[in-house]
Amino acid sequence: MEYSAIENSYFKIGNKHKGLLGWLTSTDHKRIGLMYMYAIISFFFIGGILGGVMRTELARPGQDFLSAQTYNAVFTVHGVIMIFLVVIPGLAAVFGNLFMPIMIGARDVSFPKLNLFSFYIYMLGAVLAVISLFIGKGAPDTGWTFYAPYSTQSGTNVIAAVLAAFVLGFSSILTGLNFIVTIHRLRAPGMTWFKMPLFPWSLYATAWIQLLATPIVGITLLMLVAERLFKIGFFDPNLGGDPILFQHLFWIYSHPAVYVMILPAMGVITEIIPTFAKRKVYGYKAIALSSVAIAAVGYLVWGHHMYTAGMSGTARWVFSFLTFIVAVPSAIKVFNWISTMYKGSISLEPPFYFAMAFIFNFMIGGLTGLILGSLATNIHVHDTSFVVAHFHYIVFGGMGFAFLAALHYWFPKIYGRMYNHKMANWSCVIIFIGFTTLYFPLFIIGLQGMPRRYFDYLPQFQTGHFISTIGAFILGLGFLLIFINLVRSAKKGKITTSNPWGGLTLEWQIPSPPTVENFEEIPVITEGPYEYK
Amino acid sequence: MFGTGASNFVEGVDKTFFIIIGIGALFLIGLTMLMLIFMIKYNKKRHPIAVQVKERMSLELTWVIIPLIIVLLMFYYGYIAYKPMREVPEGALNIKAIAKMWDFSFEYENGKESNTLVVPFNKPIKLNLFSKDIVHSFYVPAFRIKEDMVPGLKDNFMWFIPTELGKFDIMCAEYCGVRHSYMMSSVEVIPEAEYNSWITQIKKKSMKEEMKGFEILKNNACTGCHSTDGSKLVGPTFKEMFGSDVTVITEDGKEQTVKIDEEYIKNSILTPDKQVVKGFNKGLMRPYNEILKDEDIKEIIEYFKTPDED
Amino acid sequence: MSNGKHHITDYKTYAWVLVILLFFTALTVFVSWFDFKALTIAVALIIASIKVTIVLTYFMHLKYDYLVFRLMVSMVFLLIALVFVITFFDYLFR
Amino acid sequence: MRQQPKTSNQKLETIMNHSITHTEHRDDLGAKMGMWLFIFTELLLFGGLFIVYAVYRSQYPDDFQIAATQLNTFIGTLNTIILLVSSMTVAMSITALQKGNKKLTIYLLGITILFAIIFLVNKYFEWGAKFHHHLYPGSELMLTLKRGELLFFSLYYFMTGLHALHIVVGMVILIVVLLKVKSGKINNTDFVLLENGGLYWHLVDLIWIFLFPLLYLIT
Ligand code: HEA
Ligand code: HEA
Ligand code: HEC
Ligand code: CUA
Ligand SMILES: [Cu+2]
Repeated sequence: MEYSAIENSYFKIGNKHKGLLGWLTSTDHKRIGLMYMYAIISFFFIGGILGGVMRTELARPGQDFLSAQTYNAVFTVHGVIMIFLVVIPGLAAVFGNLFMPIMIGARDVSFPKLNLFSFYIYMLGAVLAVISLFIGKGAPDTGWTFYAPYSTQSGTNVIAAVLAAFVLGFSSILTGLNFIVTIHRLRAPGMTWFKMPLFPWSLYATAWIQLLATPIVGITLLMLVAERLFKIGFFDPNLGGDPILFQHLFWIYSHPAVYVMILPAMGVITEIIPTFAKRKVYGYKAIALSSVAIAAVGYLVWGHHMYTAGMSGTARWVFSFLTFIVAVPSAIKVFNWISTMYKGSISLEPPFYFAMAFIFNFMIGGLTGLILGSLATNIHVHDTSFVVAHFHYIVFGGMGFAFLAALHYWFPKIYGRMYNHKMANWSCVIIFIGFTTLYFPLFIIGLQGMPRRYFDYLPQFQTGHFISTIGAFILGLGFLLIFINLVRSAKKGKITTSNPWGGLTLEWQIPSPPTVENFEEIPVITEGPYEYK
Repeated sequence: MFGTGASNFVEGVDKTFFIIIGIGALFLIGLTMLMLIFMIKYNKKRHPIAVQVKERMSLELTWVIIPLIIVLLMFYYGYIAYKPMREVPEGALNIKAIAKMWDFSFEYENGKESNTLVVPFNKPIKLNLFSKDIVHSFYVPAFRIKEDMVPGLKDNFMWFIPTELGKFDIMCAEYCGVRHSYMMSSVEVIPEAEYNSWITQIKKKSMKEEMKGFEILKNNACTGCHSTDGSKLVGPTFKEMFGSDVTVITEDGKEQTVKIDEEYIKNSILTPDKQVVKGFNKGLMRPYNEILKDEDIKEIIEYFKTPDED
Repeated sequence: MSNGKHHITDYKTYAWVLVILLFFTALTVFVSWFDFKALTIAVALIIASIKVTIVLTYFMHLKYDYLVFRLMVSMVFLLIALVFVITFFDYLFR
Repeated sequence: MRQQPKTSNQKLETIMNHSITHTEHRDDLGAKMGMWLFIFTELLLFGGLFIVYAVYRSQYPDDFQIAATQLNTFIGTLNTIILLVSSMTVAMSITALQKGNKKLTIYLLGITILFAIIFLVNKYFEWGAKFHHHLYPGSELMLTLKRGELLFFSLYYFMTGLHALHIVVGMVILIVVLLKVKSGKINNTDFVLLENGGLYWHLVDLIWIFLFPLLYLIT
């Protein structure tokens, strides 16, 4: 690839090795970030195609081209890939690695070798996940939640999938650890906590969750493996255990994990809006601290996935109460984003459109989250396609759109080249339409009682399912468009200036693509990050 | 929007829905409008120079406090509508609901068993929930009720008063393996008089169904995958199986035709994957070597050997 | 960049700390011979917590290290405690 | 900040060389913070297990009591003492190094590692005795036990097993540290590795301090 703009860019110079080896052994945070990006996008496509397969099967009631067993394996693998391989590392590992050190004025993360090591652990986890598809008795069929005791009994490759999740957890922990130390230790002189841009802030909160929540799922999955291999009973009632305890432990991690997905996404949006509205972000401190608040309270609400699981009545209302409390800091962020646009001077570029789509989808996802959080209504819609719609809205409509926004925002910085704006805008529109057609009907059939993880369904749900399947194909088309646009532009796009959007954070003050060292001299910070005049 | 409603909980639940969706829609529409207006009004072309608006503490506090009040309100309504679901009135009719892979069965206090839930109109019904194997969930959309059926969990229950006559779907709402989506049944709400006569008619079991082997097959949920009436489920039917010929695929992938005898059945139960019946998937039936004792298997074989009466 | 504070703890302090820890070990074994009913676990855990605090403060140098570390450690223990409490909202009220 | 001018080849060279080394700058406090964060993850790992323990003990207090009588309090106490003493020796080794006494440092680290080995040997005999009595996961005897007793033994094996694994890891770390002290890589101006190794060893001790009364001292 030819990146003639900058001679000593990180594309050209890695370490003592050249070419591919230079990439694979590089400890440069930018190169590692980019490797994550390529890996994650590939897994996203695999997971997405599995999603398309499910939708095709669900277009009509009855068996079409998958067997029930295959369908179950498909949604399990789809869930595992999307959650553990795509959205949890997603923004933090890709854009966090690429830009967080630059944004705080550092040359790299605190432990560059560890950073590379996390990447390889990630790949090892990915390989294990893929292996689980092919060896032994077939792909796992437990759902991504691995609920015991089904998961202790199912004859399929549960162990491989569980170990994959365990290994991926390790990678996530190490990334989090690295980021916390980096943010504590390597901020440029003069950059106090409240002069730090908000994307690093959100990564800081995220990193704490990664660090403190992941071990719990680690130990839980280990217990599951021990139960399967050595008959050490923890969860299987035949061996004395309590299945509900597994659910507790699983969600103690997996609920905070949803904030691992969304917090960096919120951080990205908080970077994009001020840049395109040319306004200082409204309520800087409120946004920064609400990230921390979400992380802290979000740790304690896991039971809202278990209202019908047989918990005590007391636990049910306690969890419902806490769940509603977490909604408040999210609301604060939405309000602050919108007020940042007030009286700004908004340039409508592709990243901004994606950001707007994010806010819209996130609001729908979040507000339907409130329906799920309320005890009475959750009883009805729990484990129906209403939940499926909720989390796709918030995970894909939220985190996914934020990823696309980030990609379009930082693309010129990463490659030093610009993509075709018109095509980017069109793909945004198509993806938005496809997305809405795909998931909105699922809310409605969910309210009517369509359970999730159903390979087959009663005829009254057909219309909703059919419309939804059409949406999946429109969505696929949109992705194809984005893909073509970006791949072509990375190689042949117009060479850009170092700061095409007029951003004020540090990454825009250095050449595109950045040099290996990021900064010739470490900058001294005197102003806040968004001081538009 | 929610389909039919046919129990005493429908009103509370649906009301909570409307409150939360209503408030949510207001916010969604309001904020979206704002976003669009700002995008147009403060567009660079129309508004070339941004005005740096000063932050105001009072505004910030407003949008902490108002949402806080709103969510507490939502919590309150959800709680109020939910609370009665855990408070069973005196004198409710007790019925045992048992789930296993992959069917529901119901046992009435007088010993009557049924595969569909038949209940009298307008009477409080308490279901005591049990599971024989893994977690299932009892879901009746029309009644707005759902509760997991957890193996080993004591005192697990749900209750309701049916407020409409008719037949309503029961679905399993916790993923439980291959036939999860077919694990359905129905609630039949009938007038009390009809119910009283229904409950007293206890169908006499056929001779074969009285056998101990059949009991074992039911208790271990074999009948979830194997029918006794000739229909094909996840596994081959048990009907007239004994003594017939079957084509199996051995572990090394070869096809073989074998006669179903005592030895074969025993092996099929203990190591099902050694010889897989052609046309069926391997890995579905798990080895029962730790679950069934030798005597059990003998009883099962005894049952298979017995010819059908009719 | 600073490379941290360096406080040198002398051998005697460590020796004393060990003596105290051994004392508490003996104490916890000793009290386990008595039955305090529901409080038995509480007593055992209180003694264990004292021991852990001592190890953290002296052996692990928290006493002489930066405030951040102390804050972080207390946060983590607080979090674990909260998770316990919330889990028991389920198990105590079933 | 200014736009960076194009660099000559010579400058490129220096940047390249620099880029290999710039990441190696020393930040002891950062390294220590990293170690602490790692310790937190370990605490939560065991924290999850303690939740399981707490739940089952609260549900089956009597079964736990009966089952716990099978454990050997003497070995438990002995191992507690071993860990406490070894914790002290690691801590002292830092003092020794700070005072420039390399030989004493090595000596103290050696003792610590020796204690670790003794701990494992004790554990071996302890587990061995149980296996001898057919009390191990999946054994026939285990399956005849009451629910709570079964859970107790499951937890006992899993928790002490995982802890023993940590002992082994700690031992390996300390051996590496010892070798580095020997070669002079760790010295009285640069000893954060020794401190971090020590921290890890204390963590192993911390966990045992809870395990001991919870498993061995239920009466
Ligand atoms: C990125 C991931 C993500 C995020 C951020 C969230 C955010 C939220 N989630 Fe979601 N959730 C998932 C991912 C996520 N969720 C997943 C993957 C599942 C399913 C797992 C499975 O079973 O497979 C799930 C399931 C799930 C359930 C369990 C459903 C069930 O199985 O029964 C519940 C129940 O309470 C819930 C609630 C919430 C709430 C209240 C929020 C809140 O944080 C939302 C806060 C946001 C807002 C409130 C909107 C913005 C604010 C405004 C527009 C202002 C106006 C607002 C007010 C006045 C309050 N979620
Ligand atoms: C990041 C998270 C994420 C994302 C992005 C998606 C994306 C998609 N998911 Fe999702 N999904 C989950 C996470 C995610 N999912 C989880 C956690 C579950 C729960 C699993 C469980 O129950 O255990 C789930 C469950 C789930 C179900 C419910 C299964 C059930 O309960 O029975 C369905 C069904 O429709 C579905 C469909 C889809 C579709 C169509 C997409 C699409 O949006 C994908 C779009 C992407 C592409 C299409 C690929 C890129 C495009 C191309 C390469 C172009 C060519 C392709 C075509 C033309 C098809 N998913
Ligand atoms: C999860 C579903 C499932 C359950 C539960 C199940 N089986 Fe099966 N069974 C199968 C499948 C699938 C096959 C065909 C593949 C094979 O031979 O392994 C099969 C095959 C058999 C066969 C051979 C049938 C023939 O026609 O050759 C016998 C006998 C049998 N099962 C007995 C039992 C008994 C007894 C139980 C309960 C104790 C049981 N099964 C529980 C799925 C199941
Ligand atoms: Cu039973 Cu799903
Ligand atoms: Cu959640």
